[in-house]
Amino acid sequence: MTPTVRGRLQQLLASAGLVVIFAFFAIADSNFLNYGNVTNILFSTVVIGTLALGTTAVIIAGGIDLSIGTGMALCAVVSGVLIVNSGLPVPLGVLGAILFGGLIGLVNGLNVAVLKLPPFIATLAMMMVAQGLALVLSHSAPIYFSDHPGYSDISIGSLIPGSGFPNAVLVLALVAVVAGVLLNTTVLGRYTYAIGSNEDATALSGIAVRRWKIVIYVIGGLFTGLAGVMISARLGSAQPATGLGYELQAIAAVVIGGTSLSGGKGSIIGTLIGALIISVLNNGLQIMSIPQEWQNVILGVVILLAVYADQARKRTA
Amino acid sequence: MTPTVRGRLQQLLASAGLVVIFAFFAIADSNFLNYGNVTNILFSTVVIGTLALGTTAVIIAGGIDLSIGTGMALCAVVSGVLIVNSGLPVPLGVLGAILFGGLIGLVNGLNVAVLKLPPFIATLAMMMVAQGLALVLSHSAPIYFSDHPGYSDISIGSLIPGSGFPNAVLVLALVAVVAGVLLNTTVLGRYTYAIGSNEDATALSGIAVRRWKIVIYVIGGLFTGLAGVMISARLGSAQPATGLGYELQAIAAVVIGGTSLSGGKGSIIGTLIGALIISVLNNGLQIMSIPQEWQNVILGVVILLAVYADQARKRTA
Amino acid sequence: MTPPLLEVRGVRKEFPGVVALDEMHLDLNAGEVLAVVGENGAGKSTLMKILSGIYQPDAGEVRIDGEEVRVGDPKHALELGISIIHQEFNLIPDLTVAQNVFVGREPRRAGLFLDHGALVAMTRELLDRLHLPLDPNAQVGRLTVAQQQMVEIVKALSQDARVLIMDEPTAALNDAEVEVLHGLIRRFRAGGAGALGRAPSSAPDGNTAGGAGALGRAPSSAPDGNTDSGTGVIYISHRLEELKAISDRITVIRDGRFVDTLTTAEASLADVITRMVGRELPPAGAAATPEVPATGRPVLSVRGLSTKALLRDVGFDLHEGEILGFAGLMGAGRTEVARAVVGADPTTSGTIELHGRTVRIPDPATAARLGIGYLSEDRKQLGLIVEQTVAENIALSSLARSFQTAGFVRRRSIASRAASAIQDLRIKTPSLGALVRNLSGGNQQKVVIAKWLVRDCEVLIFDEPTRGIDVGAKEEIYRLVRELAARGKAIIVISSELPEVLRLSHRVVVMSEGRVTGRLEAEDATQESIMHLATLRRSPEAGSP
Amino acid sequence: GCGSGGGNNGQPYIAIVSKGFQHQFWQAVKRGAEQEAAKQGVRISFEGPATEADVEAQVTMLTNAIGKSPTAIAIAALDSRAVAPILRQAQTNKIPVVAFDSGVDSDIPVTTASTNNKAAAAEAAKHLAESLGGTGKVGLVVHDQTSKSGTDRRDGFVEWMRTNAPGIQLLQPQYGGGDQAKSADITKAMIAANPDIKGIYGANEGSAIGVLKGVQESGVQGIKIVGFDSGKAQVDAVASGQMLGAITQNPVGMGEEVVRAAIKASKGESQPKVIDTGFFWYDSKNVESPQIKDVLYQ
Ligand SMILES: Nc1ncnc2c1ncn2[C@@H]1O[C@H](COP(=O)(O)OP(=O)(O)OP(=O)(O)O)[C@@H](O)[C@H]1O
Ligand SMILES: Nc1ncnc2c1ncn2[C@@H]1O[C@H](COP(=O)(O)OP(=O)(O)OP(=O)(O)O)[C@@H](O)[C@H]1O
Ligand SMILES: [Mg+2]
Ligand SMILES: [Mg+2]
Repeated sequence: MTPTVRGRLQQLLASAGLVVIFAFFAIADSNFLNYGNVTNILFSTVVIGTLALGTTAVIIAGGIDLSIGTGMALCAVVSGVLIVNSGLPVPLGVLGAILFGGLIGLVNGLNVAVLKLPPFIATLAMMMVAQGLALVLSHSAPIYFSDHPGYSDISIGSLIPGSGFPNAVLVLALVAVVAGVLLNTTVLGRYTYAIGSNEDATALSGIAVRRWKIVIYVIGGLFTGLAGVMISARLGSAQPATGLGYELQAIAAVVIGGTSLSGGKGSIIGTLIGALIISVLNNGLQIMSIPQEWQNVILGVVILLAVYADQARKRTA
Repeated sequence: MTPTVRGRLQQLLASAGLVVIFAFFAIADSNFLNYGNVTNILFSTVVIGTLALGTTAVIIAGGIDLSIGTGMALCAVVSGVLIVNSGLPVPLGVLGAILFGGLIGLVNGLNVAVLKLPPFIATLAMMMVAQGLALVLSHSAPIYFSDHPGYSDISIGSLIPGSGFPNAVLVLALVAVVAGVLLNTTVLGRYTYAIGSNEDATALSGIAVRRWKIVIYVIGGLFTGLAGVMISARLGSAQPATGLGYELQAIAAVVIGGTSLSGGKGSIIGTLIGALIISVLNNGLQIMSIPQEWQNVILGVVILLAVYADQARKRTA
Repeated sequence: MTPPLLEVRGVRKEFPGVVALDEMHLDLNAGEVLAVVGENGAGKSTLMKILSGIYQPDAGEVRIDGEEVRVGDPKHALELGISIIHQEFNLIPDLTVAQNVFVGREPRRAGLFLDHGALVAMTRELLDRLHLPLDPNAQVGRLTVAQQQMVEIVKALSQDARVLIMDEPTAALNDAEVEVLHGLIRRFRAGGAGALGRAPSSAPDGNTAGGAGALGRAPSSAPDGNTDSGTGVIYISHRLEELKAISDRITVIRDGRFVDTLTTAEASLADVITRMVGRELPPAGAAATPEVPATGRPVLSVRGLSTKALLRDVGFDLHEGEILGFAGLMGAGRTEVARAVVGADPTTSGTIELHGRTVRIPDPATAARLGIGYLSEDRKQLGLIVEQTVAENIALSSLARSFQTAGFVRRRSIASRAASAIQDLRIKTPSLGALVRNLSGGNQQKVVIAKWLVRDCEVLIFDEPTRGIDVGAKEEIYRLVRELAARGKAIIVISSELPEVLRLSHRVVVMSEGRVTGRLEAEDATQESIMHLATLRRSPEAGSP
Repeated sequence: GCGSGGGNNGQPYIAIVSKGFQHQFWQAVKRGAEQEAAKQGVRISFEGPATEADVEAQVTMLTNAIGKSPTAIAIAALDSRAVAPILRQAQTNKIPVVAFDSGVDSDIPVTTASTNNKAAAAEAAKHLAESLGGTGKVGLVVHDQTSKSGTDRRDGFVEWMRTNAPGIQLLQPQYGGGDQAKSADITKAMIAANPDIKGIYGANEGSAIGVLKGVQESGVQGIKIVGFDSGKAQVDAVASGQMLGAITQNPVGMGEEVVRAAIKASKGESQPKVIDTGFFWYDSKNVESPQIKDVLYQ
C-alpha cells in the first residue's frame, strides 16, 4: 500500500471509533449536538491538534519529540516578547515565534541526527530547557496582548462574519492540509516513511538520512511555534508555565490515530481523528457533568476500546 | 557481549557522567559533600529509583509503561484503605498494596500481549484510569497513617540505630539487587532481552512470548506497588493526587542509564546511575541555590552532555 | 515396508492475490537428503513454513511416520522433531552466538537460573565439533551474513531433530564453507543429531542432566525412540551443482505445484532445469564476458584503504566497462571494502579517486551523488524496506533524481518505470503495490537489483547479487551486468560463488584477512589459483606496512 | 432556554469552575458548595484543571459550562484576562456570573467572593518574624511561580518582611509544585545549604507539609515553620507545636458563599460587589477554638 492508500484506510478505521463516541453523546445529552458546542469541540482541538500534526512526521520517521509542550509555551513567550515588549507589528511577531519554533526543532534535529542522541533524551532535555527559558524570558509572569486586539483575533476572531466560527479552526484545517500534502505527495514524505521503516536500508540507498531527519524535526518545530501563537492568541496572554503535559496529549492523539511509535506507519488524517476523539470525550463528559474523577477513568477505558476496535478491523481488513 | 558484561560496561560508562557531576558539586559547594546531604540525595532517589528499576525490564522487552506514576498513587491509596480504613495489620496492608500493583501490571500485560494494543496506548489508558480510581477510592482526600507509626518507619525509620540512615535507601538497594539478579541471571531476564531484540525470532524459537511479556509487566507492576508504599510511608499519608509526571522521570532515568527505548539493550546498574544523576543534579543545583527557572535549563543541558559523553565512549569502546 | 518419515499430500496455500501452493506432494524417507528445487516464487519456503508451523495449509495433510499431524505453531514443530533453518534469518541480534543457539533451551540451575558457564562450554564444544570459527560470546548482530548463516545452522543441528529443513543454507556461503556444511549433513543423516557428538564430558555437572541436551535436546523434544527410525533432511538450494554432491533425491516444484521427483544418481542437471522452468535453457556460461574496451581508463582507484576493524592497505583500480570480481573466504573483508568505499563505515586511512580526482565520501548519499551505488549482501536489514511496496522500494534511490518535480513525487512515472523493471528482471509479484515482505526471497533480491538498475550509477558494487536467485534468473542477471559493463559502467562483483566470479569478471581481486592477497587477470583466474590466494595467512613478521 | 443540562424539571443549575479540584483546598470549597446547594435545593457541578498552570484547560471548561446553559456560573479564574472573552459570551447568553477566590478584572461578575492572599501571606510573615525576634535566615517553598495564588502568597510574605523586618534574611524562593515529596527534598537541600536557617514558610498545604517533612527528615531542631491552608497533617503539626502556625482561609465558607451569591444573582437580587471570605492565623493556642475549628478542613 502507498502511504496515501494506507492513510485513507486508517482514516476510515479510526473514524469509526470517533463516530460511535460522537453519536453516543449526541443521543445522551441534548446540549451536545448543536452548532455552538460542536464549534467549541473543534476550537478546543486546535492547540493539541496543531502540536499533534507537527509531531506526526517526527514519529513516523521513528523519532519522538517531548519538547513540543514546553516548547509551545516558550514560543508563546517569544511572541509576547516580540510584540508586547519590543513592539514589533503582530504579523512579524507571529512569524518570529513560528521561526523560533523551527529553531527549537533544529537543535533537536542536530542532537538526534548529528550527535546521534536518543530522540527521547534529546527532546526531554529540550523540554526542560524550554520550560526554564520560558520563565526566564517572561520573568515568570504572563505577558498580556491586551493592547494588541488583533492578536487575539488570530484565534477567537471570525473571518466568516456572524458565523461565530473561530479562525483558529480554519488555521487548524489549513495546517492539516499542508501536513497531509507534505507527507503524502512529496519526496520528504516518502523519505519520512522510509527512514522510520528501515533507517539503515534508507541510508544505503543513497539518501541523506541525517539531513532529512533534521528537516523533519525543524518542520515539527515550526508547528510547535504555530501552536504557541494559537494558544497565546486564544488566552490573550503568553503563559510561561503552561505546556507541560501537552506533549503527552499530542503524542497520544497521534498514536490513537494509528501511527506507530516504532515508525514507518501513520497518517495525518489519523492524527486529526485521534485529536478529535480526545476533545470530543473531554467535552462530552463535561457536558454530561460526570464527576471529574470518573471522567479520567472513562476517558482511559474508551480510548482503550477505540484503539482496540481500530486494530481489530485492521487485522481483519 | 552477554547482557551481564554489557551491563558492567554500561555501568562504567554511564557512571563516568555521574562521577563528574558529583565531583563538580563537591568542589563547587562545601555544603554538598557531607554525610547528611549524601543521605538526602540517596533518600530522594528512592521513589523514582524504585519505579525506574521496575520499568527497566519492560523497556528492555521493547515496551513502555506510562501508568507507573498514577499507578503508584493508586497503590498508596490502596495501602491506606487496607491499613487505615479496614484496619489490616501493616505488613498485610503493604503486601496488599504491592500485589495490587502486580494486578495493574497484569491488566497492562494482558492489553499489550493478548489484545496486542500498543504499549503506549494500553498504559496511557491505565494511567488515566489509575488516576481516577485513586481519587475515587480515597474520596479525593489524603489517607493519613498517623495512628500507625510503624508504617512511616518503612521509609524514614532506621534499622542501623543512630546512623540516621533511612530504611528507604536500604529498600532501594535491596530491590536493585533483586532486579539485577532477575535480569542478569534468570531465564526471565534472558527472554526479556530476546523479546526486546527480536520478538518474532524469539517466538519462532518456541518461546511463549505472550506469557513472558505478561510476567514482565506484572513484575513492573509489583515495583509500582512498592513505590506506592515507599512514598506513602515517607509522607505518612496516601496522596491520591500525586504521581502524574513520575513516570516520565522514571523513564528518563532508565534511558539516561543507557537502556534503549527500542528494546534489547539495557541494564539495572545503568538505571540506578541514571536515577542518581537526576537526583544529584536536583540536589546540587538547589544547594547552590541557583534560581529555579535556570535549574531546569541546566538540568536539561547537563543530561544531554552526560548521555552524549556516555555514547561517545560506547562508540569508541 | 515402513511409511516415509514425512509425507505431504495435496497441500494448498493461498495468499491474497497469490496461490502459493496447490496440490503439493512430497515425501521424505528416513536417512535421506531430499532436495527441493524450483524457480523463485515456486512455493518452496511457503511449504517449509507450513511444515514448521508458521502457516496453516488451506487444504491437504502432513503425515509423520504415516500419522497425520497438524503442526500448530513453531513450538509444536520442535516438539514433533522438525527443525528449520529459514531462508530469512531468525536470530536475536542483541544476544550472543551461544545465547542464540540455545535460546529456549538454556541450561539452568534450580529451574530458573541460567548456567552461563555451561552454555558457553556447550556452544564451544559444538562449534569445535563442527569446525566453525565462531566465538560463542560474539554478539550475533555484529556478525556478517555468512557468519549468521552458520549460527542458524548450528542452532538447527543442535535441536536434535528428526526432520531437518534447510531453506537455502548455502546462499551466503562460499565453497569451502559449503563443504563443511555438507560434511555435517552427511553425519546428521547417518545417525541424527546424536552423531554430532555426545555431551562434552568436560562440561560442568550442571548440564550433564540433558546428555544430548548439551546439543540442546529440548526437554519437550521427541523421545529417544525417534532417532532409531532415522532422520531426514529437506534441502532447498538454487546451486544445482551442489545437489549432486549432497542429495539422494530431488523434488521439483513449479508455480506451487508438484512436478516430479528424480533420483539424483540418475538425473542430469538439464533434466532438473527443464522441469523447473518448463523449458530448455541455453547451456550455462554460454555468453562469454566481452573484452574491456581499449579506452578503459580507471574510473575508481582505491589506495591504502584501512579500517579500524579489519581492512589493511587495500588498493585496486576499476576501469570503465570493467567487471572486477572480489573473491575471498567468509570475513575476508570484501563487504567491508565496499562499505568503506561508499562511506558506510569509517576508514582510518586511504584515498579514493574518481576519474583521477580525489574525493571524500563521508556517507552513502555522497557516494550515490558521485555515481557509486552499493547493493548490500544483507537484503532484509540493509537492502530493502520490507514494509513498503515493490514500487516504493524500486524508486527509493532515484526519487530525488528521476521521480520528482519541485519536491512532489511523480507517481505515474514511478509506476511505469517500476513496471518495466519488474518485466526486465521477471520479478514475481502480485502487483506494484504488494509489500516486499510478501515476496519470495529471490524476488526480494531482484527488487534490490532493480532499485540500483533504476538509479543507473556509473560505478556499481554488487555484494552477493545472486544470493537466493534461481538458475534462470541468474543468467538474466549476468546478462544485465554484462550489458551494464558494455554500456561503459564500472562494476564490482563480490561473490562467494567462485564460478560466478570466474564467469563474470575481467579481473579478480582476492582478499584474505582484510588484505588484498592477489589480483588475477581473467585467463589466470581458476578455482585453484583463487583458493590459494584466499587462504594465504599473514606470516608473523609481515606486519601491517 | 434550559436543556437537560439547564436543570432537570427546572431545578436551578449552577456550574462552578474552580482553579483545581484534586487539592484539599478546592475539595473543601466543593464540600461547602455542595452543602449549601443541598440546603437551597439547587444542582451544581464543580470542575477545575489538573494544575494551576493549566489556563487553557480552564478556559475550555468554562466554555463547556456555558454550553450547558446553566442558571448561573461561578468562576475562580486562573488568569482573569484569559477568561474575559468567554464571560462576555456568558453575558450575551444572559447567564449571570459570580467570581470567587481571586477577582476577575471585568465588570461582568455580579460579585466576587474572595480572600486577600497577599494580606494573608503578610500575616504569616508577621508571626514568623515575631517568633524569630526579627533576625535570621528564612526560606520560602512556594507551590507555583506564575499562578496568582502562588505569586500573591510569595510577594505578600516577601514584601512584609522587606518593609517590617530588615533583620530577616530571605533566601531565593523555591518552587515545589505543591508536591509534598518534592517540597521536602527542596527543604532538605535548603537546610543543607544554609545550616543556620531559622525559619521556613510553605505557601500552600502541599508545600507546608513538604517543609514539615523536610525539616523532620533532616533531623535539625528549632527551625520555625509557618504554613498555609489546613488539612489533617498540618493541623496536627500546628496543634503539637511542630509548626509555629499557619494561615487558613475559609474554603468551606467560600463554597457556601459562592452558591448563595450565584442564586441571588440568578434571581437578580442586589448584593455587595465584594464578599470577603477572610483568613485566619491559627497556632497551638487557638487551634482548638470553635471559630477556628470550623474554618479548618481535615
Ligand atoms: N505472506 C505472504 N503473503 C502473500 N504472498 C506470499 C506470502 N508468502 C509468500 N507469498 C507468495 O507465495 C509465492 C511463493 O513464495 P515462496 O517464498 O514460497 O517462494 P520460494 O519458492 O521460496 O522462492 P525463493 O526461491 O525465491 O525463495 C510467491 O509468489 C510469494 O509472493
Ligand atoms: N555491518 C557490520 N557490522 C559489524 N561488523 C561487520 C559488519 N560487516 C562486516 N563486519 C566484520 O568484518 C569482517 C569481514 O566481514 P565481511 O562481510 O566484510 O567479509 P566478507 O569478505 O564480505 O565475507 P562475507 O561477507 O562473506 O562474510 C567480519 O569478521 C565481520 O565481523
Ligand atoms: Mg524461499
Ligand atoms: Mg560480505
